[in-house]
Amino acid sequence: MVWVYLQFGGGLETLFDSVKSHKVEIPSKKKEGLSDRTTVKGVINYIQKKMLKKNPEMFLKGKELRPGILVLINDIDWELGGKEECIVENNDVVLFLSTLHGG
Amino acid sequence: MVWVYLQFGGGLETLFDSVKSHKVEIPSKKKEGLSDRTTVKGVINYIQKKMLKKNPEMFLKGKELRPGILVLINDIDWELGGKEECIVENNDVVLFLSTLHGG
Amino acid sequence: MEGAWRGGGLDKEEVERYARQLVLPSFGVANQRKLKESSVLVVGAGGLGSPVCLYLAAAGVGRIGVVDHDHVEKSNLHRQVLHAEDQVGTHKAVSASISMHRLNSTTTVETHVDGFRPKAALKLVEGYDVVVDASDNPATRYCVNDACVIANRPLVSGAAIGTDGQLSVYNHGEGGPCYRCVWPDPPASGSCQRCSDHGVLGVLPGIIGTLQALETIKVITGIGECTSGKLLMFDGLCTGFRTLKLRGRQASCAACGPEATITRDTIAAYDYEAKCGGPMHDRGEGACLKVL
Amino acid sequence: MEGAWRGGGLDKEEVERYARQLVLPSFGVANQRKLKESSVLVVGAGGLGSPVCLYLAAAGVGRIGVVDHDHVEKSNLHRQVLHAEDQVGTHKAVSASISMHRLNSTTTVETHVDGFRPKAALKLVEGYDVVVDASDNPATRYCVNDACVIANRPLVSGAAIGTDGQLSVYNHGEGGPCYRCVWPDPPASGSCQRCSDHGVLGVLPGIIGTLQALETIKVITGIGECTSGKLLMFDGLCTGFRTLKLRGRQASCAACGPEATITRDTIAAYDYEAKCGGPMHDRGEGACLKVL
Ligand SMILES: [Zn+2]
Ligand SMILES: [Zn+2]
Repeated sequence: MVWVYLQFGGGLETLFDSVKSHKVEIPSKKKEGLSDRTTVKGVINYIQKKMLKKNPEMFLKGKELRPGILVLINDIDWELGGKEECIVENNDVVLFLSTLHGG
Repeated sequence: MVWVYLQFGGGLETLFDSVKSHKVEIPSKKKEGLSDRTTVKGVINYIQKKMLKKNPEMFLKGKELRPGILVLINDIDWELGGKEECIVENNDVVLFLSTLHGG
Repeated sequence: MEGAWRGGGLDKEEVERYARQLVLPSFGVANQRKLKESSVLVVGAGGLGSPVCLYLAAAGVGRIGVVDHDHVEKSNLHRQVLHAEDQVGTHKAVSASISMHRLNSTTTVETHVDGFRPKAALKLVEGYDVVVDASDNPATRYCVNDACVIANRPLVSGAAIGTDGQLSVYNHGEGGPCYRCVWPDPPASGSCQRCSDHGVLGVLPGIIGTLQALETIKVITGIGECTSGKLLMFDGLCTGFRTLKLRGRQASCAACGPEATITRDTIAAYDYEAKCGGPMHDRGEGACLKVL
Repeated sequence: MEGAWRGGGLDKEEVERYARQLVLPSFGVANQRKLKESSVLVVGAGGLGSPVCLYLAAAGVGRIGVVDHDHVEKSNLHRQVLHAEDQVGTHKAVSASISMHRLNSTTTVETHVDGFRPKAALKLVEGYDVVVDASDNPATRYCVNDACVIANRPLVSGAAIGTDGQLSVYNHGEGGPCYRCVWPDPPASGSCQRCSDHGVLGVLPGIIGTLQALETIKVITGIGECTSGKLLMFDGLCTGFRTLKLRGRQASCAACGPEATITRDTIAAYDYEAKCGGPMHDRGEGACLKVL
């Protein structure tokens, strides 16, 4: 199991009872000699199955993350670390962010 | 030896060539079973001996820190952790801060 | 019942003016009404006071008091956007009142033109619910703090100089420290008063002042979590903010401790200028000109 | 030599007005002069545009262009402190120009009253050194970005809604991404346009707008390090700022990539409203009123 902080911003929090930060335990497969870990793909899968109650089309496109949502692992853009395959370990912070446009 | 980040703010940086953050190596005594460490007292002593070139009276009163300067270890007020006796370990951030009054 | 209109204590014009705040789930009618029924004292109508006055009047605070003792100078205008060229020479509190009235005529503005002085401090502070320290010198900062502690008023404090800023809410909430708890000792007189230290990038007090307005709104309404027991530090050169965790209320504090020496009886005669780092006004701007 | 006065290219009146910035070691005469010789286009004279216009004019930017298409409404005044009650009904760009002129008559203000449209976008942007996105809808944000990329202008982008804010400098510096690199896909049309999402605490755009003014000054002068390749995220409820590290310029980007489809030739005809999340104006305020 991996304990991670899931955070939602830029309006996405409205899909999760307007709570911006969630501490959750995500199942993972233990591998010999490695600490418990999952990937962003695993995180998205977990959100789909356990957390997303209404308007899933605002977060997902099929089984994938809806285009236009930025993902940051420990405040770093997932593009810099392998996108869906980014490793997520205990205490990591995964932030899903939408762009704001109000002014 | 302990590697720490020494930071100065609120105008105190002017005493250190206007550089706000310094990474320095401070001598420490190795104790059995404990990681390398020093105290804020040791840090102030190091600053006095190695870094403070001019206007020491703006930073020190005798051998002690001048009253009115706030010390934060990893962004937490030293009053919450034992003042001069606060433990400082590798990679800790020690911030010396003066109050600003401009408006 | 009169007033039982669906505007919830707001009249039709107020509903129109504040519509965008009323539709905000985390704000709404109840909080708008709290703003309307509240009063704020802003100490200093300068760089910090400018955005504080503008945004609090705009937001719908019912009554705003402005304290200053100075007149608008041209050298103020690079950062004191509350004033304007045609207000140069006008008393700053009066100028502030004119500008706030143009923006929101439903806010009552009271001007206090003699500056913030120990003799009148307590009475002034007791006339308002929340106090904003937008002053520019340590002596005033200590005096404002002590009056707030004695009168039991929350103090929204901001400061900006050069490209740096600081923000904190003092004397507020369960065990929150006062300014003197955190800074018991004033800066050495004269040590920080050099002219070169007095420069300020004009937009810096704008950033800190808007944050002070936000904290004031949060203190009044109770929404969110305000910066009490914490200090927000801003480095404008890298646009970096950092939140520091401060000590709680100190038993040894001369203002808020059990054996406080600065009290309702002693504050009027307390010599802030001698004990808290210099004069209660910042005449730096004229001096700076001479150096150039 | 003419102009070899000790003011370093500034006249006596400018030295007086900007004294506090001139004495600042990290700023000084050379940077004040850069501001004077620079020009900035502000897209939107609303909640974000208000502090941007005020602080850039105050700071001494030589020429400021303001784009808007709307008139001042009373429901704007809770956050758009650039305007005033007696300016309700006036075109926003004109109102902005009046207010900036009152604050600093030495700044040249140019008004663009037809809003930001794809047809005129490129020419508009090419007339200025730096562009500030202070608009209120995704279609305009993409159009402003694309024009900045084509014209090679840095873009200081801010946004605020509810109690949240975002800030970044796009299309600037070595490998810094453009808006489209980071947000290649516009929000699903209609999905974020609900009225309840459109509320905003008035001071929020004040905070983000003052930060945009700071970033603009840093882009113009080169002092410090601006928020390029990074996104500053603000949560007003806890007064918390967080700096996120963004990707660099993307080869796949439709605006700045080697195979860009949005170019000097295609931008005028690009259908931003259809492809980038709805109309190029935010008529939410009227709609909000109806919901109450
Ligand atoms: Zn105290
Ligand atoms: Zn791009």
